[in-house]
Amino acid sequence: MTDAGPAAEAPTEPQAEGRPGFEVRLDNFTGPFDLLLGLISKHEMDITEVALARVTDEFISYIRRLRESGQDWVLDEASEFLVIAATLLDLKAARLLPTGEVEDDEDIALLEARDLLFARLLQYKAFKQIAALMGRRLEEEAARYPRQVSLEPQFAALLPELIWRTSLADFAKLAAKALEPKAPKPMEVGLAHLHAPAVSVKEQAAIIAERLQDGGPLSFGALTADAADTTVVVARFLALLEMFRDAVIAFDQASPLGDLTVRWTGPERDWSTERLSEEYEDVPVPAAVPGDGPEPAEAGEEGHDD
Amino acid sequence: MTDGADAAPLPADESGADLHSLPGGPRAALEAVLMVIDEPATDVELATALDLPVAAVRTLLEELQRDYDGGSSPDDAPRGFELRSIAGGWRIFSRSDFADIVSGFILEGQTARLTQAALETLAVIAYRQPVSRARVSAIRGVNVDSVVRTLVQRGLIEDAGTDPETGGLLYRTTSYFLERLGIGNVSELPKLAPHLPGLENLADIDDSDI
Amino acid sequence: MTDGADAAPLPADESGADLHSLPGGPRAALEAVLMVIDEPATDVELATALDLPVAAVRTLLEELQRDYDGGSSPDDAPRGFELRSIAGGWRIFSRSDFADIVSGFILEGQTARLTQAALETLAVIAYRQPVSRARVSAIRGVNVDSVVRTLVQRGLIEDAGTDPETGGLLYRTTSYFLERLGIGNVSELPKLAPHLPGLENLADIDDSDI
Repeated sequence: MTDAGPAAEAPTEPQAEGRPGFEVRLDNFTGPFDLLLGLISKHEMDITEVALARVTDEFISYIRRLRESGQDWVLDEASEFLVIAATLLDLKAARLLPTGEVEDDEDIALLEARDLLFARLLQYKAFKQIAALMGRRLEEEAARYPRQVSLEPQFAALLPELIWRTSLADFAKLAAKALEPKAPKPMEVGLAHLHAPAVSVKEQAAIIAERLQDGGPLSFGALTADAADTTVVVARFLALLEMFRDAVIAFDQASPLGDLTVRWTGPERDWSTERLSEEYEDVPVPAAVPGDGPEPAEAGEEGHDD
Repeated sequence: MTDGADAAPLPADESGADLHSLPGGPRAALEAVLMVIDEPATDVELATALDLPVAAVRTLLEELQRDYDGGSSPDDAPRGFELRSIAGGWRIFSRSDFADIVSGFILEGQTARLTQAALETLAVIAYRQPVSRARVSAIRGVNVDSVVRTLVQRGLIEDAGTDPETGGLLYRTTSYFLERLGIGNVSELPKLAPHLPGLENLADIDDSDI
Repeated sequence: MTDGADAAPLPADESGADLHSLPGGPRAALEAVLMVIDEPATDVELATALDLPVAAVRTLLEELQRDYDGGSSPDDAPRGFELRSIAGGWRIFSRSDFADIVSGFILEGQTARLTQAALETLAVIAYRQPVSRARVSAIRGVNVDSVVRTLVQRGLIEDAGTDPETGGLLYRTTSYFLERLGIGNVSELPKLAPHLPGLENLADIDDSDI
């Protein structure tokens, strides 16, 4: 690990990565794995040795310090740190258990989490070492300059006459396309497999209205018995709230936690779902939840820290 | 060359014989071609240009290489340049001993150093290619979007289609990457295994984790 | 070299002595520079870079010239390249005896049409000129080095001095480009679509990304 030091301190180009603050606070650690490896090497521990308790404490205090510094750190990275911190905490807890006894699934899960963390750390360490090799190699190679001179005039003259078929308008189109500011590419979490069809609250409200007008009071269970999936159940629930707000239905509940019965109280025929707000978006949601005191207060404190 | 069909067909050996009649012969002809290339040329391309068998050209190339390195010179002094086979082709480079002197004359081409993060990302892509950003992120434990953009911009990695399963873009290293690293092929990268004590089946681990 | 200011000042001849300790000595150092420069270099420029007296460099240049012409080789065979002094500058060229072979090689695989990548790069340069390669790379999101070389070779763009800030070479379109496009002046290029940020604002957008 002795070679990690100089490599980490090697002068780097101005932060092309665009998030200098975060890296600087971490003394140039490029991520949680890097920080963990740094801590492990600081204590001269073998990475495969199960002696993570001390490292865990330091890692968590790093995170605390980050938090106290109160700056906006990038959410992705913060969550990465938290995932690792949580894993480490679990591991630390596991060390408090009687050793050598694997009793239940939870113990096994902990052991697996430990192995996974080690595996990922080892892999990261391997790539870090390779990256250092690669960096040295790139630097050595940069000392060699390839011959790439422009064509001598007599050879350039031999090139076939350029065929140019691009009109002025097409050329401008090309420029416009190339110069268009590119939106950062979205993270490539594949969403293609999540093709849940959108369920319209209004459509569901129409179905409910029809059933209540035709069949009299119905329980919530009966109203949702034919729902193909949870989204439909949710949509019908939201539709009921909407309709209640519009005062076309009433709820009856005989006893606490008993069956909820819904009955139609609106006009006979000319009620229309047009009166409902678009896709539930206008339903007023309580602006602040009074019970959630501690969190906003904490956020406020963070703001003052600097 | 494209007019060859119109002209009287030349017997293959006549062209070779022509070469021998020129001062310096095939060796000098090869040097002349090496003087005008601006990217590595394969031995097949060079053999086509000289109308010589590929094996003969390969021998000549190796002779030139030794010659420039000082092996065949009377006083054994190396030349200020060298002939190297990298990224699948041959090309002339200034000798690295003179980097300081040469750099004063070269305005462009020497790009800024890569950051630690960029190097690590490049290493993961080089060994796991073709690979998606999500996979690289998982291995490095951080988001790599902007680093990947930088690497593409610098021509070190490129698009390699989309992953049929996740639909994510895949990346691979370019021939420019090989050139910058001075190797002929990705398989010449140092082996990863010695850096991974006792974990031969890591691929299984990180795959399941994404 | 850059540490020179911190170190004790070196007498001019001592630096020359350093050169002698390198393999091949001053002659090889000179060759290294000559082999990779694109623009001819004067003997004064070369002498400054090598930290040698101009007269010594001139002698070395003449020695190299004879050497390449076969004068100092044991079998008197000339090399495939020659050192020529044109307009006061020195540069290595392929030997003219091999012009036929070299032109055959150059024409092989040459297309008369620009690739899509070349056209897009040209479009960016046309609308952003004068502009550096690094900037064009940043805008296009890919490395454009070889495409820019092609465009220069095709006479569509040319050198427009160096960027005072970064020191990078700047490029602009040529009158041949205007001719091919059928316009008399760059100002006749169509205005870009209104939804694009004004060209003057583009700097803010792509600069952050370089």
